Amino acid sequence: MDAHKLKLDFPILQNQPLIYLDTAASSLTPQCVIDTMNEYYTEYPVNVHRGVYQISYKATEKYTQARQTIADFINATFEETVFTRGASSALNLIATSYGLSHVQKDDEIIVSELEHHSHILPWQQVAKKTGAKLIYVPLNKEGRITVENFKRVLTDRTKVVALTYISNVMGYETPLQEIIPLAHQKGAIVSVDAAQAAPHKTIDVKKLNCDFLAFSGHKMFGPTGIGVLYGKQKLLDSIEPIEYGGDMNDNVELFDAVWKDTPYKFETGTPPIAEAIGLAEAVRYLQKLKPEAILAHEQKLKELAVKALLKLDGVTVYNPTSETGIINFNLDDVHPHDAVSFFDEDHIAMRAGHHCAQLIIKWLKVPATLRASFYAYNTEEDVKTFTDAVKKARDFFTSVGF
Amino acid sequence: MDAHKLKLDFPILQNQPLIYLDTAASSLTPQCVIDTMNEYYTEYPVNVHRGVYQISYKATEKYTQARQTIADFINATFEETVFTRGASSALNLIATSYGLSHVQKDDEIIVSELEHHSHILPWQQVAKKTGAKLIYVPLNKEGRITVENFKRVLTDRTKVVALTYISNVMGYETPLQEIIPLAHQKGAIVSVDAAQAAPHKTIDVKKLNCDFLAFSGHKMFGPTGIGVLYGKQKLLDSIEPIEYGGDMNDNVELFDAVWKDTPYKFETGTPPIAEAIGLAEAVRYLQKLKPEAILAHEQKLKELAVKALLKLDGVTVYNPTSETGIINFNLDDVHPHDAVSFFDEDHIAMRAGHHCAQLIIKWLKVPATLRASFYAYNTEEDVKTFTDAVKKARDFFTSVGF
Amino acid sequence: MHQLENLYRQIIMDHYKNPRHKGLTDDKNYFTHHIKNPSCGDDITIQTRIENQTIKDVRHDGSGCSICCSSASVLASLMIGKDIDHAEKLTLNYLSMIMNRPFDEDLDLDDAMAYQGVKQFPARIKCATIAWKAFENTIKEWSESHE
Amino acid sequence: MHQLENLYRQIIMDHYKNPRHKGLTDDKNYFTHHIKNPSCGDDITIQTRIENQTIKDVRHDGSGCSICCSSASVLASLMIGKDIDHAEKLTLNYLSMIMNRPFDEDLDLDDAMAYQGVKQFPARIKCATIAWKAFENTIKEWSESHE
Ligand SMILES: Cc1ncc(COP(=O)(O)O)c(C=O)c1O
Ligand SMILES: Cc1ncc(COP(=O)(O)O)c(C=O)c1O
Repeated sequence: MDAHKLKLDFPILQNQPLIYLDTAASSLTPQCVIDTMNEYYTEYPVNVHRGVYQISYKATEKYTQARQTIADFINATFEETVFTRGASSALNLIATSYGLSHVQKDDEIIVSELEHHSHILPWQQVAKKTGAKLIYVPLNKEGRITVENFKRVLTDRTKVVALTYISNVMGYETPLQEIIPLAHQKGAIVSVDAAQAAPHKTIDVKKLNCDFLAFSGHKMFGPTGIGVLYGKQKLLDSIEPIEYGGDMNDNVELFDAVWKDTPYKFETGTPPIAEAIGLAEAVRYLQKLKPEAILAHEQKLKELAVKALLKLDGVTVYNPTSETGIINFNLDDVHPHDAVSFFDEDHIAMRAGHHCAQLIIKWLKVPATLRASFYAYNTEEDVKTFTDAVKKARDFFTSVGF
Repeated sequence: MDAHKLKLDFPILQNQPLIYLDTAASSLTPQCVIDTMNEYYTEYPVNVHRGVYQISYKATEKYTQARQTIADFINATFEETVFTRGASSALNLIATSYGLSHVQKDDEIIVSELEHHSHILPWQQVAKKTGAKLIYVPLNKEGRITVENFKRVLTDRTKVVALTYISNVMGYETPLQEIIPLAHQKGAIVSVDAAQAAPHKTIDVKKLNCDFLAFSGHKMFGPTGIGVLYGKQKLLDSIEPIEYGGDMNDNVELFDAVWKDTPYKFETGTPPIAEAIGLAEAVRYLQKLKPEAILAHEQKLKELAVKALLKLDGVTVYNPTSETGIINFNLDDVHPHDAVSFFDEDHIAMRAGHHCAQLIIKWLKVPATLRASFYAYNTEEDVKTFTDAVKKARDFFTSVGF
Repeated sequence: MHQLENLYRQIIMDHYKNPRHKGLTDDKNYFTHHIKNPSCGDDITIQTRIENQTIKDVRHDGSGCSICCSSASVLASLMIGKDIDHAEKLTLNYLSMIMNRPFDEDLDLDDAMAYQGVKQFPARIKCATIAWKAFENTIKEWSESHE
Repeated sequence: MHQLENLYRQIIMDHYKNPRHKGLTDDKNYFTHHIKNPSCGDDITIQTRIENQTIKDVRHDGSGCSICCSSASVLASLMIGKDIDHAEKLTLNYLSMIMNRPFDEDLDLDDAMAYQGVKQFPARIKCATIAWKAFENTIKEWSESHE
């Protein structure tokens, strides 16, 4: 993978000097995805389904193919692939539809302090509403979920295991391949937050054998406004929709109605058409680059960067061993919001805060952190600019009295 | 308003011969809206909130301004304006959050057979789940909701009135200005489906004094993947979110969390950023054209068309008196899916089916209908092409034996 | 001439106006396959009785446009009496023809040939195939139960 | 010289490292105003005691970056002892300065002048204004209760 050549695919990297290290929040958008959505808006910008005229037929075909492309991408079927507003919406659908109807008082739901708010709060609500218990896998001293620790909290009462595939703060990968069969032995279902996995890993839901899985378009070269829920067919068949209305029903009577089959029963109203078509193009782009190659590339960059950072005094890296392109760190005694302005001046875009994952920030016992995340379009020069900037920032903040 | 000149703003109308009469499903997209979204994807395609670097700041500003633009458009405040996936999603939020917590057994919910599935099914579910009664306003013989008939079903038990502003099948406007105060006298709240109103009417939620209101971007020159929920501030303050996760909370603890204020508490996860910014541009475009001028224009076209259709034998128009640009009709004894192919051959795009409003189709006692809807970019020539095609279609289907 | 004349051939209109073998049965010896087309509302049920590798009867019912309803009638008329292997070949051939893929013009599709015009109307392909796909599923089910 | 030196002036760092008037009180005679900035997590509370049209005391607490925390300290130091009308003028003047709008350079903003550099950093304007907006709300509340 030639990251220098890749940069040419991203208009924003042509338009301005920018070292973009915030892909874990949103990836940049390649021209091909923009073009694909423009094609929709300029050549067939109409609604799908029920339109028997040609451009509506075309929109329906493109939209249908988009779902198949995305289903194939994770080795799911068309029926198992539901479009949502984003990963958050998909994760909520699982908790609200499956969770509220299957979890009972004193049942246990296993979660972790590595979860993004969008995977912890829906289950916190299920626990509150049903009287079930939220059980946290103890993290090891690096902050990881381990199989050993998972075994310590798994019981006959475990009904749901809701874990992230890759942490958006620590960049750790959860050993799901071992955890999922253990959970299944106890009869629990496993919900996987793959928002940080889909951009960097080939996800095979059949091999993983997870029950539900969710991810977002905007983190994997795709547009905003779309996400994906995967669910095993028999689970999706057995659970109820949580939104009702146009396009998700067959027959509507005054006091009753019948739903369509999955995936349609979960998708009321006009779908995110341009977004689905754009996401399919993003998937093709991602597949062309190969997720494994991207991951290897970003890991290499991350390791270079960590090595440089560890040499600096007054800089703390919280996840030096992470296996993805995320570095979570701080300049000692400098609030991350102060620090991030320094990087911004050097056109380095990074995130400061709790990254919608306050539990792990609290676990780290800091008020907030800086996060740099590398992706396919970052280069070794970017790493150098970044680590040089950290050094300069360290010196600067010390000099002004922090 | 010069509809001929206006056509130049719509790339699809430049790219191919097309008489587009399906705006009630989705409007076409003007170049300025496409450009605005492209600007996002090419110049600042990043996440909003918490990003302290410049392009994220820019994205946040643009996204925030977009909400203000849309709030101003309906005379609401920033806090009262919630972004959703679409009108369907917004209408479901009202029913699920407000409805399930405020409606009790034997309470009454007034709806109508003119409702789109997305406004009837959420309340049908509330009725089923709470034991409340769904009460249908009897339609008058034209199929309209009248103040008289509304009074006949309004009782002390009425807790919710859920009515469409403009019917997507009949094009009738509901006399909400009179109905809403009556409902309020009984202590009921009023939820308005404005999906078909926002594209053609200046909506003033303060003057209307409705409690909730919803509409979609893609029907008013905007993109797919976004809609708007309006709610009175004190109602939005008092109801609970239905999705939980990133960006909608302040403090997150292991077993508890605190929500942000409205509108944020209803918007978990990465929002539809490009879509919100695109919708704001659509609103500016709409305001420049003036909704009143659009409505006058489409009414004029519709009347021309109806006059011509009424002269034809074997054509039934179901809503000759409608006050908007929608014509709902059939060629007698020809299934609308057959008919619509004829129009497609002449590059006339129209819809055939039940238009996600089966109740009014059943009320009309037909299996399905054809719907032609006029909008700002349609011309008198379009009307002529359309009515000539109806005549030719009538002759054709008769000749082949229908 | 309007393009659409290629679609509404006389044979099709005849089967639409006078459907053959219409109406469902409760007989448990029939395979029943039901397909809905969520994108246009067509809804067709095909029932088939197979004995000794032979299609003994085909019944149909449902709602939809002329292309959809007539094609169920044409399908039933064509298939009754056919050997199952031959029926399968005819089905695949018909589907290929409609979807504008290479097909064997020598296989006798009889009245079903009238649907050749559909390929010019991509938006209507589903209308012309829904009954046949239901029938295809029947054959698949039968084959699986006879392996 | 790095642009950022315009931001982190000595006075600002001094108030950040040694905040004046910090810590909240339970005294019911104080107006309390709390502002959170959902977009960056800053969270500041300003408490004010007003007697005879005069700002008698200002207290503050909260969490955030150096700009946010120090500006609360600067605000408190500046306002204590000021007549309420003057305090309002100072507040509006400060907000105009930060937001890069015309402002009266002759009004003595004292240490608060050090925040002039913020206008070059649009993403940090909120940090520098959050405490002042809470104080502005206090004055508004006071004015409304004294009309
Ligand atoms: C009256 C009415 N209400 C609600 C909707 C649903 O809007 P959406 O499909 O954008 O969610 C529509 C559009 O289909 C409509 O016409
Ligand atoms: C691990 C993880 N889960 C869930 C989400 C939520 O995704 P979205 O904001 O697109 O709904 C994110 C992104 O913010 C994430 O990083």
